[in-house]
Amino acid sequence: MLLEARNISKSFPGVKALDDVSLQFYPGQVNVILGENGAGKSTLLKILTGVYPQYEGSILLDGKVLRFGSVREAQRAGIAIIHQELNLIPQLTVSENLFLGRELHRELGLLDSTEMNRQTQAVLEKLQLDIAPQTPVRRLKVGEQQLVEIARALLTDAEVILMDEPTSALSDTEIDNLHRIIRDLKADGKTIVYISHKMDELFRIADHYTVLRDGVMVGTGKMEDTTEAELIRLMVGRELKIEAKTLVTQSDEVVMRVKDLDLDHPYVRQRKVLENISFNLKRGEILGIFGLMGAGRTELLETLFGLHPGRSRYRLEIEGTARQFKSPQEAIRQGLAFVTEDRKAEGLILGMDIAANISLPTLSETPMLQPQREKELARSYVDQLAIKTPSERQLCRNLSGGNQQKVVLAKWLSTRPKILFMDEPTRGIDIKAKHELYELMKQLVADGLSILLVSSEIPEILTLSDRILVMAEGRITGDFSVTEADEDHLLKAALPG
Amino acid sequence: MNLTFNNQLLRKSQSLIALFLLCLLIALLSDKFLTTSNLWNVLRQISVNVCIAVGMTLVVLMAGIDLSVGSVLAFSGAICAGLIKFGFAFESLDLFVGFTVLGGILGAMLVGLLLGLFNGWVITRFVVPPFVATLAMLTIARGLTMLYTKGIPISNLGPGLEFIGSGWLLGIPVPVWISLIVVLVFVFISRKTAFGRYIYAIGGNEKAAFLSGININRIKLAVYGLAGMLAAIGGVLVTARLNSAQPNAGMTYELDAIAAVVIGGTSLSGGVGSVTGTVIGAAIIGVLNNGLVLLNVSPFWQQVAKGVVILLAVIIDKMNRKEA
Amino acid sequence: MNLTFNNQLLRKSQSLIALFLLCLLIALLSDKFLTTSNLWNVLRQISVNVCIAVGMTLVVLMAGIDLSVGSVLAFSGAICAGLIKFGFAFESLDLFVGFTVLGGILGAMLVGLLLGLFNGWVITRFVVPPFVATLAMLTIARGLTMLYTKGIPISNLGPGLEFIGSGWLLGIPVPVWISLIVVLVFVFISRKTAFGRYIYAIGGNEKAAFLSGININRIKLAVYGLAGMLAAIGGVLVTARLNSAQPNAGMTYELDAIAAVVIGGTSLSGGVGSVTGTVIGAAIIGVLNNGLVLLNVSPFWQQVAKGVVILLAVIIDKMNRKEA
Amino acid sequence: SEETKKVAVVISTLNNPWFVVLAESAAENARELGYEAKIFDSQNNPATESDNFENLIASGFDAILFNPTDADGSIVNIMKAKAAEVPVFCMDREVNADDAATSQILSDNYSGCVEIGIEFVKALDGRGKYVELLGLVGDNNTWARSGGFHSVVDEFPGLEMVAQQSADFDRNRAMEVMETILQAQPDIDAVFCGNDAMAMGAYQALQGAGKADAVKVFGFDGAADVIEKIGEGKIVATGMQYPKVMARTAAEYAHEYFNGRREFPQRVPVEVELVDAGNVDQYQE
Ligand SMILES: Nc1ncnc2c1ncn2[C@@H]1O[C@H](COP(=O)(O)OP(=O)(O)OP(=O)(O)O)[C@@H](O)[C@H]1O
Ligand SMILES: Nc1ncnc2c1ncn2[C@@H]1O[C@H](COP(=O)(O)OP(=O)(O)OP(=O)(O)O)[C@@H](O)[C@H]1O
Ligand SMILES: O[C@@H]1[C@H](O)[C@@H](O)CO[C@@H]1O
Ligand SMILES: [Mg+2]
Ligand SMILES: [Mg+2]
Repeated sequence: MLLEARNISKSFPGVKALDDVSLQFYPGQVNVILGENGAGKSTLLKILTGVYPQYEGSILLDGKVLRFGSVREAQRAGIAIIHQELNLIPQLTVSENLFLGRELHRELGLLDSTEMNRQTQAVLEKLQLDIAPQTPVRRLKVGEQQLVEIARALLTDAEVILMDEPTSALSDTEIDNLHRIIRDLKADGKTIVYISHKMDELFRIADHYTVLRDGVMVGTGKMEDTTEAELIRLMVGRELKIEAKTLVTQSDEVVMRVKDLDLDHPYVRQRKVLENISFNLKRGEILGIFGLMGAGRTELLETLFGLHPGRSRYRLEIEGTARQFKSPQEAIRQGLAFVTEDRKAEGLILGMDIAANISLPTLSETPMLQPQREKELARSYVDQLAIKTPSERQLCRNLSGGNQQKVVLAKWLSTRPKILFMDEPTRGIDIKAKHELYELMKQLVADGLSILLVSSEIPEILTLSDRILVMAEGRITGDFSVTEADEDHLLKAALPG
Repeated sequence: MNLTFNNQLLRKSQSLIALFLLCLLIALLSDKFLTTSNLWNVLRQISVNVCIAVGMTLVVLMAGIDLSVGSVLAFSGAICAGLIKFGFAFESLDLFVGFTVLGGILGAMLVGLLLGLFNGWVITRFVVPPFVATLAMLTIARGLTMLYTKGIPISNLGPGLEFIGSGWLLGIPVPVWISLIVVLVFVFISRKTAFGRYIYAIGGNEKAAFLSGININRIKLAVYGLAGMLAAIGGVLVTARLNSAQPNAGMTYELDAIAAVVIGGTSLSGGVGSVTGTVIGAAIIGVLNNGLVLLNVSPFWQQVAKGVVILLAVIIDKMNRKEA
Repeated sequence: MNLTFNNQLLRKSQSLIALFLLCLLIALLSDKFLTTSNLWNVLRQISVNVCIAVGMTLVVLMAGIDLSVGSVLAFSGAICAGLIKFGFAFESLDLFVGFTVLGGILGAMLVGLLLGLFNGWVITRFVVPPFVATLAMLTIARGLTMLYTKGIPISNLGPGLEFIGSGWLLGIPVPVWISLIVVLVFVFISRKTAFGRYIYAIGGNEKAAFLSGININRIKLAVYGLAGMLAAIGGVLVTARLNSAQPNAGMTYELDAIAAVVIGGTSLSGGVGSVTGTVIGAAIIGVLNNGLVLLNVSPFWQQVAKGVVILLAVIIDKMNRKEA
Repeated sequence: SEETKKVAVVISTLNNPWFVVLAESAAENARELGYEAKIFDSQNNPATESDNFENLIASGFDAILFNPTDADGSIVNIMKAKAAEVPVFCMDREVNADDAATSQILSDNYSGCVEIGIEFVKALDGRGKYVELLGLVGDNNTWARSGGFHSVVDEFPGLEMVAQQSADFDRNRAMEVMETILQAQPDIDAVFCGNDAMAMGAYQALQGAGKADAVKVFGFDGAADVIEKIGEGKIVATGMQYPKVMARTAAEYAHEYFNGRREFPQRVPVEVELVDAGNVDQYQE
């Protein structure tokens, strides 16, 4: 069905998120929406699915004007959405989540669990996701949860499927998988709307594009008629030059030495999540860690940062001194910093302002707050990292994703760390912010910082790292210098078994 | 399949173990404990808390709380007694309606439902935190009870109501029957219906539930309404048992109900727990109260002991669950 | 800068508006309300709730709750009276220690601190939900009070303590001085120190705070300890005012304290709110209680009125904030 | 039998010192007579009282010294004991049934307050403004006392009740409520309080406002601190109840019951005596 938006405008207090946007999404095609963080992409999708019933303009489905007063009405009209943020109920099972709000019933209003489980199993198989329908979602890792979100949209038999950054937490294999499914849907004549910041996948999957900038539509057309550079120019408003990493010759000084690291499974006795991990990190080095979803990379960083003192064993030297961390506090004191995977849940206190978030790890230096110093510190990072905000007293909740990520980074840089852990630092970040971040990382290592970088994006790992470790099933299965690494090598090493 | 199933079993068996240990301890110390008549006592005594706590379970599963149940119990109990004894007079219309016992009970349940719906309305319509909305209702419903009864008990309500409070049916006390039916109905609702599923979903992640097209406000309204209605059933039971409606009935019952819910393994942050767990929680509290009396613990020490046992029950539960 | 600052100002001014409207209403209905002596009266009467509610604010800012403050108040008040009147006897050592008034007060504060720390310990060490841990303490501390006093008030504690309860200093009642000092100290702590910032951070996002190197457990322990100590100061004030420690002092005071916190704009889910807001909340409750008696509203209606006003205060607050 | 008999003391609430005294002395008397005794707290709640009765019957108590929570609501509970052939002796508060308890040893709250009312009218010479502080509004003693008092005082149109508020039988509440009432009604002549704890609180408020001499305070109970104040001329009168006498009588009746006596008077009124400046010396220890 042809989905059309006419003259859509939407304002939030102080922000005009969409300004007179008109566009069309064609059946049998993948229609992508591009734009920087905060351009209004998600807002548009939320209007199209009844999440925001208040807006100006009109929505047309096959020429018929519709106005959705609720999520349910949009569902009934045959529109399904995969939201940017994970929207699953952690305590419910996969099957219960998939059918939430549209359960199957037997006689007497009884839930038909058998049938729901059967259908769940089928759709999971289609996605090649090897989990039982009765697994509680809280047991799944982020990537698996994202696949469950996708499964939910597939299950509805909707004519229009909107996907807001469905691949942000997926590694390449799963992305390929998803693309395969999307092609099937296309073949069935469904209308797909797709948002992603990953340029390379867009050229693989998309047919039609629309670019938003600051809530205004600035371009639309067929993918085959455009180039990456052109799209970036539309999004950013200027050319972006991607600089390859200049190989700096670093010192041979090892700042962190990890030996024989083991981490027990939290629930299953005798099982290990991480096993026998040893590596060195040198001063001024970016050590990339690649792996498929669930390889244990996050857990490795967490363990080194003192988050699992009860169930881990390891020998660790920081600058030649043996250390054991029982809490993040101890790790921070020895010069470690950790940009976590999930900036909202773990990185920021969203209800606090930028300055307060940045100063949080260094407050303990004095019992009294020093508002002036705090403000200056924040100011300097807002300038240095080009954080887009009206003031350093802006609440983090009101920042777009990329800018939030920069605040997390600023927070950790303010501790003047020797070693920086970064876990998927560019997830959900637009291309401009990403490049700014890359530049910054290069500058930081040039100044002597060492970085342990976990990423599922091969291009990112390859551009940034001096050396790359590959993990699979909790072990190190590959160790490459950047000169010998390429996509094939990394993927081969990352495959389990 | 296995994972969830085992987990639920485990979760419940934790509280069951605590209950079992408590019973064992008391039985070892007093030979009166495991007598038939005493066990019926315990069951009859917990029946009111079971009714209230089942409603509280739904509310807490939804990450809410209802502090008003004790006052709602008192008001509905008074209404039940008042309707049966005095009927309902529309003076302006010169109309008088008499009520049977059943009529009185249904009237009380309706009043409980309405007060509960009012809670739900305030919570959903004005986005007032449940703690505050129901705290206000705690005061308001108590005041209404005092106004309705003028602070004086309504007594001598006849043999019909008395039967509900003190009678036996097929060898089982009537209040036990009633609480049993309440439990079965709500175990069924919470486990087998979409409504039940939505309660868990809202408690687990309200935003996600909303985005799944669930009408959050309607579910909340219904749950607070049901909690009020169940408190009213508790009110009928208390009134029937004493054959008298007391204006200060039900004071601090909300705390016992919440304790039963939490000891039974339902998380105050919502999404996790079960009605059957709550029943076990209520049983633990009931056995504890019974045991402290049987064991001759002095009333002042009883309070200390009660607090300590509640703490221990929750801690044991936590520790076992972590290991498992 | 401007945005947050304005927001905070706004947030506070909402409750101030509610307070103002309430005062206006009462002043229109009774010309006794705005007399100097009545206003001192109100301030003196809210001083106990202010002390408790300030502690409760810290706890709630951290997304916790403390139901035990009323019982802790009673126990510390009894200890204060007991120490002053009977001293402390180590019978086995044949040692007797007499206490001055100051000694008694410090002893009470120490006891409050210890009970609070125990709450904090249970909450952090065993990951028991604050609601349950402090509910247990509510029962335990009440039992301890009964045991210590044998259920009978400890009276005639001498002029020193009486001065603290009923004396005036520089034209201001001593309890008002004490609550003023408490407020100033905790406004300062919550706004100007790292410790205060950590409290907000933990309430805002506990996990992020932990990952930023904050020792969550230590902060929680300290906050529950302080809440206990502030309840003890409340206990000293109540005891001093009556020149007598009542075993049933402080019953349901936790509800008044929580109401003050919430009416004052602090969110029960943590991270948002302020000590000054709580003071305004306590003032609203105090003025309301005062007004209901000044207007000689019947005790039956008072409860209804109180509930309704609390609801209205919170709803007005919510609505204004949404518009803003 | 050879075993020591067990006596249960079921008390309406231990949250009020007056009842603590009643309970403790009942238990003490029973022990002195050679029985095992245990106190049960009904927490002002007839439903809890029901639980207590069931539990104590199940655990084999032989007699109950009983202070009921409610005149009607407690009848069912006594009937349970009766059915189990456990004698019940009511203390202080009555139940509205003559065929339930073995005997009721009662303090007559209503008549006691009639006496207070008479004294009140005399002291005020039949004219003036007064305040009444009620106990817990859901408590039947509250209304018995208020009723007795008003049955006299309301006959005198010169006596105007300018405020009637509840202070929950609690000293602190009474002080606060009185403080506030004094703001609205600075020129009252008297206060009648439903118990002595409230009388003490009201007195303290009056003292704080410098009105202790101008306002006449009346209480009920005969608590030691109020007796002392009557001796000092600061409180006018109270109704002396005899918790210890009632407790002793009830314990002795139980003793006689065990020894075979079956005939007891259904109601044994223990008179509430008016204590004022004229006779206070008889009550001071
Ligand atoms: N609920 C809201 N309240 C206030 N402002 C909002 C709200 N939701 C979005 N905004 C603002 O509207 C603008 C558009 O946001 P939107 O989420 O649509 O961006 P997006 O293009 O999806 O960005 P991203 O790539 O980061 O997901 C942003 O400036 C954002 O800050
Ligand atoms: N909540 C959990 N329950 C059970 N097992 C878990 C849980 N979290 C992690 N694991 C185990 O830890 C392993 C590593 O997970 P982790 O999230 O660290 O992987 P990762 O490589 O960082 O993946 P991602 O790219 O998704 O972050 C998983 O294979 C899984 O066995
Ligand atoms: O007299 C006593 C007490 O004083 C009381 O506080 C309530 O009722 C009683 O019978
Ligand atoms: Mg978006
Ligand atoms: Mg990870």
